[in-house]
Amino acid sequence: MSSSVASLLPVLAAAEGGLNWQGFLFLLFAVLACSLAVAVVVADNVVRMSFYLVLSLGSTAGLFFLAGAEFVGAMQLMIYVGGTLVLLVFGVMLTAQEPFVAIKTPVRDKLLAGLVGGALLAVLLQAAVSGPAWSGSTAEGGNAVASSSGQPSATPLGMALLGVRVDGDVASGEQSPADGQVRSGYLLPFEIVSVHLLVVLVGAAYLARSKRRKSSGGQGGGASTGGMR
Amino acid sequence: MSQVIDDDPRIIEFDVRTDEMLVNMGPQHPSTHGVLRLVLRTDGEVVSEVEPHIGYLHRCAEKIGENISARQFIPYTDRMDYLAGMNMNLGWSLAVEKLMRLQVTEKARHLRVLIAELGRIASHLVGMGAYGLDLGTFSPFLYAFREREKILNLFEEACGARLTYSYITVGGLTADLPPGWLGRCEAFLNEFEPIIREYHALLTTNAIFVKRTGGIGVLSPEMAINYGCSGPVLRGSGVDQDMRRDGEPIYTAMYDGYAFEVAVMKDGTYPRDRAYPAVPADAVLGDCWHRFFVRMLEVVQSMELIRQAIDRYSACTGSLGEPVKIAEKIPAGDVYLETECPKGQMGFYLIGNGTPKPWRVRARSSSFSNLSVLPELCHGCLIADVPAIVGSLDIVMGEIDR
Amino acid sequence: MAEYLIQTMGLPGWLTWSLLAVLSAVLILNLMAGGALVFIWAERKVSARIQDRLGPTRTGGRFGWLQSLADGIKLLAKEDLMPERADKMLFRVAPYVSFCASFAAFIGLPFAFDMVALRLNVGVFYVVAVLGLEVFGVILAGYASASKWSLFGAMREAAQVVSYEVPLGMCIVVPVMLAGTMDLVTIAEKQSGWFTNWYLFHDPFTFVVFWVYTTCAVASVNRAPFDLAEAESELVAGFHTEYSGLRWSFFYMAEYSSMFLVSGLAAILFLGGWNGPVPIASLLGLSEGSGESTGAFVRLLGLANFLGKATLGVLFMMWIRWTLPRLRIDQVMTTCLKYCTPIAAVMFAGAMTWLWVFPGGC
Amino acid sequence: MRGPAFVELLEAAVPGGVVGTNLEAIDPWVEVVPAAVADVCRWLHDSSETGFDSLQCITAVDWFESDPKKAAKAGWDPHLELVYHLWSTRARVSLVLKTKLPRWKDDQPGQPPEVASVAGIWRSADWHEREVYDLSGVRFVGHPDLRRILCPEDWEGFPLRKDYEMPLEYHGIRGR
Amino acid sequence: MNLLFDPVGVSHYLVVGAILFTTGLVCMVVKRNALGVLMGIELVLNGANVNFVAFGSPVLRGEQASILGLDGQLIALFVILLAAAEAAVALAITLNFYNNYSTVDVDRADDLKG
Repeated sequence: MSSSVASLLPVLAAAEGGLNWQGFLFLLFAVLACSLAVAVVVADNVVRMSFYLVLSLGSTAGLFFLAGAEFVGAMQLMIYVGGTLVLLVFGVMLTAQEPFVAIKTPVRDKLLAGLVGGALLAVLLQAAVSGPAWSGSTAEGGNAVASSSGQPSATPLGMALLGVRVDGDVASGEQSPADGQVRSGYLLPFEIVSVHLLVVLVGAAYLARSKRRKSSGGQGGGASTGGMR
Repeated sequence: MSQVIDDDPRIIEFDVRTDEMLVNMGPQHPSTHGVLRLVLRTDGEVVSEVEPHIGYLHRCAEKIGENISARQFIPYTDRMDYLAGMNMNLGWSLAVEKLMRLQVTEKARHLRVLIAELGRIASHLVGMGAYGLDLGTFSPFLYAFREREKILNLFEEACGARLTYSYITVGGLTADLPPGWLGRCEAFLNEFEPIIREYHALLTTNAIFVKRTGGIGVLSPEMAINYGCSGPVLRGSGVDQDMRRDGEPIYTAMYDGYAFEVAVMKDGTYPRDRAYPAVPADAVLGDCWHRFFVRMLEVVQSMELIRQAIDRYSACTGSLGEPVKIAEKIPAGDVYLETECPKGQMGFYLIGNGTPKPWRVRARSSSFSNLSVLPELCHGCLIADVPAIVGSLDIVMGEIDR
Repeated sequence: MAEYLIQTMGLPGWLTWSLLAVLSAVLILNLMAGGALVFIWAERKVSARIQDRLGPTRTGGRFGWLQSLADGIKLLAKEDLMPERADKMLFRVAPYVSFCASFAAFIGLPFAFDMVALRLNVGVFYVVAVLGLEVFGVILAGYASASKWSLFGAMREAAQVVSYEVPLGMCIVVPVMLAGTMDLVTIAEKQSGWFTNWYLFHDPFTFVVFWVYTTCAVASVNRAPFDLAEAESELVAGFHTEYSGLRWSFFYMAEYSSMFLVSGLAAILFLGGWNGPVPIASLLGLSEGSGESTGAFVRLLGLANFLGKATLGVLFMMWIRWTLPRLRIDQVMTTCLKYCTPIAAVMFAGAMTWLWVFPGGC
Repeated sequence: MRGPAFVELLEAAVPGGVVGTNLEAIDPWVEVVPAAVADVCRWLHDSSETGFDSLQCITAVDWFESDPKKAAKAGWDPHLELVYHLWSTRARVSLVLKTKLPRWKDDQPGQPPEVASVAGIWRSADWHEREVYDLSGVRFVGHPDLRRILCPEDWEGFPLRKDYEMPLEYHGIRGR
Repeated sequence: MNLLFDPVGVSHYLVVGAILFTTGLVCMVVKRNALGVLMGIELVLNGANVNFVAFGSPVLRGEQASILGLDGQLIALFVILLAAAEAAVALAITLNFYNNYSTVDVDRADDLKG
């Protein structure tokens, strides 16, 4: 029975020890992410586009989980899917009137874009496939999540954001923490991003304000509740 | 972005140009109390204009009235304000009696007071319960109906019907009370009295309830009078007017000798301010909270009137008197009489021409006028306030559409 | 368990993994569906008792405990209506999006020691993130229905849920900070022992945080008094106005599952998870690891504890729902932005300070 | 202020407006000419002596007898009568105002007679006048929004007229 | 090498990233709706993120991952955050544009054309 299933799915059958569940999940998420991304391009209706985009980004989060980047995956779900897209849907609703829901693109443009995109894709795929062997030890790939679930993955990230690299000694083995020039923390980028976010929030709220009305000042406004995230 | 209301802090300033939307609230909608249809012009959540459309329950009552005798019209009055049929019976009976220059016996008079005030409680209980429903809390509705059922049981014992009574009629009442009824009525009052405190805890003083009703739909006294509002809607705006005290002699004579205080805010306090919850800081005179509170006070007031009526009725020795014949001729002439029904002043205008059938019957409905003020109250409110305001007007479509 | 299957039964690895995956999925699915049935029945009984009624009394014996099953069958048999102008595809998909989000969140929720479909390092974060996706189904439903009432409901839900995620997240960070991990299993383990070890009683700040969390959780799963998305007296039925039959019941199931989910999360984060108020097992000298049968007993005890706490949370939500009137949308936003968020922030700082002043607990 | 003194006051305020009174009836009434309705009402509302700040009811009475034998004995010519019931919340007194209109404008059946609207004086008149227009067929000139209120907007005829006949069929629904 | 028969590795992720990137790019070019362009940008960033995560993943790269360490995940995090910020600003611009022109068609935003 196993052989019949395996013969249908050569990708998975090839993996050592029969069907590799991680491979299967990867395939599932990858196919979902890519096909839904294509659906975003093909769809005409903005709301449908955003729906496909949500699913595509969600599948990508699944890929992140598989790659052992659980925190990034959860972050992707939370911020990208939960936040950004709700914002986007707000935008769609606010601007979606019948004629604007679907603005058609000429077929000529689509063909051209398809050609250029196809060429680019070919180049990128070539680079992806024909590059050096990226993987170190493929044998461990099998039970990746199981192996990584022992130690918390979020703690080093959090420490790194605070400027302390706990993975430093793992990386450079015998290197002493003293010549930490190789790996510094991310405190500065973290702060920059924080301030950036704040500025962006204020800026977005300011931009979205209608300037035609004489303003009584003071009040924040409705759109900023959406941008508050 | 149809209008900007600067001084209202509830209105969020619009940052994005939005489009107006016409929304149909009703005639099939959970909170329009029957078949009222409101066309809302909204900008997001803010309502800029409300237009009521009525007539879905029009049953040609006035035309029917021209083709049947005056006493035969009694059941049709039941079906106007079907939540307070007794009071409608009373209004029509008194109007016909006024035209016929008829006076009922003393015993019938006290029984009428007793029944009418019970009917008022029953109606206000629905108004209160349904108001809770409008604001999204379901339980008070059932608590209210539990007590209303007891009143309906009493009515059923007295006249055999639970909704359309036709009990009070021209010339008196159709039947006397069954034995033991007064005791049961008193028992009900004793049971009911402590329950009112529960209602106050669940609704009147509930923080969310006050937030939802205080300062919402403020109706100024001038506007209330100008729109012909009456009943708790008028008194909720602080206008001291109650037909039981200020009406025509034939009606006020009914309450002759009864002690009661009109439930209206005078000098910043209600007559019962000491025993019952104080007015919260959020409430403004004329808002939904006050309209609701006036109804709650009237329930207490009616209970006192009922207690007095029970005493007086049981002290009466005479007979109840006989109602007029079904096809009794009514004299020529025209009369207009307004009575204080639970929803407001219900007026009946009738023209007789010497035959049993009136030449013209006109019912001036209190809910009709009370509803007509709705567009004014809903100016610039939020969608969630529309049910709150409609509910505080306590309308009955049967009475509006007739 | 996987090792056990592979080694003793000789099953191939892929079959084992798929079997286990299907088993967990079926368990969670059954828990959601069964839990929803039980909670719907409980809601009817609770509301009935609150309102001096009896509730269902006939279907399935004296207590009407088969009522929700009968309702389910009725819903299955109902005509499936779809508005003519609806976006057909999105209209069909929307209930499943909501349901799947709810379902996916359960994957990370531990029910007792080691009883978790997938133990994640970032469990708490994952659960909250996925739960937040439920709103997307609601927005889609509101948009796709081509009804203005639905659209109103969807917009309200979006604004509300997105806003309440902020204080909710802040509240969750406090126990995460105390435990030093985002792994739900570890967080619960750290609260073992007597009930005084629960994070609820850790310090005064966490006590307040728990109540802020409760408020925000009720708001984020759209229960009264924050049920503005379906406010039946204002918006007919809000986002699910146009839904009927099975599709509608998916929304319903998603609602009850997320209620259970946030209650379970509260139980784990603040109420000691599967650790009972009195450590019966450890008083008896038992532990999860001690022997086959006693270990199973301890785990079952933990499961009962957890389910009991989560159910209490759900019952609490029901109690609120049948007592309080509904807030208005601007008041809901005010509650979130002007009260919950600042309080949560201050309590977060307070808890942090407490941890600094009393490093070993007090 | 009740009784003849009040009528004199009214006559002085709106000369030629009052055409008849009946102070002995159960509800005493004052009859005014249709052209003076607006002026009289304005005075009644504004004047501090009277201050009828509330309009309770407007009724249209169709005085018409389709049976010629009865019509001969009726003692009145066919006409339409508008009855205004006013109320003063301050003085707590009521007033009945009547005015007589022709049944049809220019005696052309189907053309509602016209009278000035009082909706600008009392807002309650707004809906009451709409109802009178809807059911009895009186056109109130100057009304902000004179549409049918109880009947559907495409309804034909005025149901409270004595010679009204129910349509045979309305949108496929049998009428009679 | 044969992608189809190898166990999941970095190359697989790179393929997915490439496809997402290209579709995003095509989406940006093709869509006339400003929000569609925005979605294309999100896809492009997401495709880049896949690459970052893949290169920094200890699961996929074994001990080689330590060359990149946490940097892959951290950069991915920053990208996500900045994408959110970018979306907020872009949406604000779109709304502002919509306020003034009543359309979200980017081809109509040609006021600066000489």
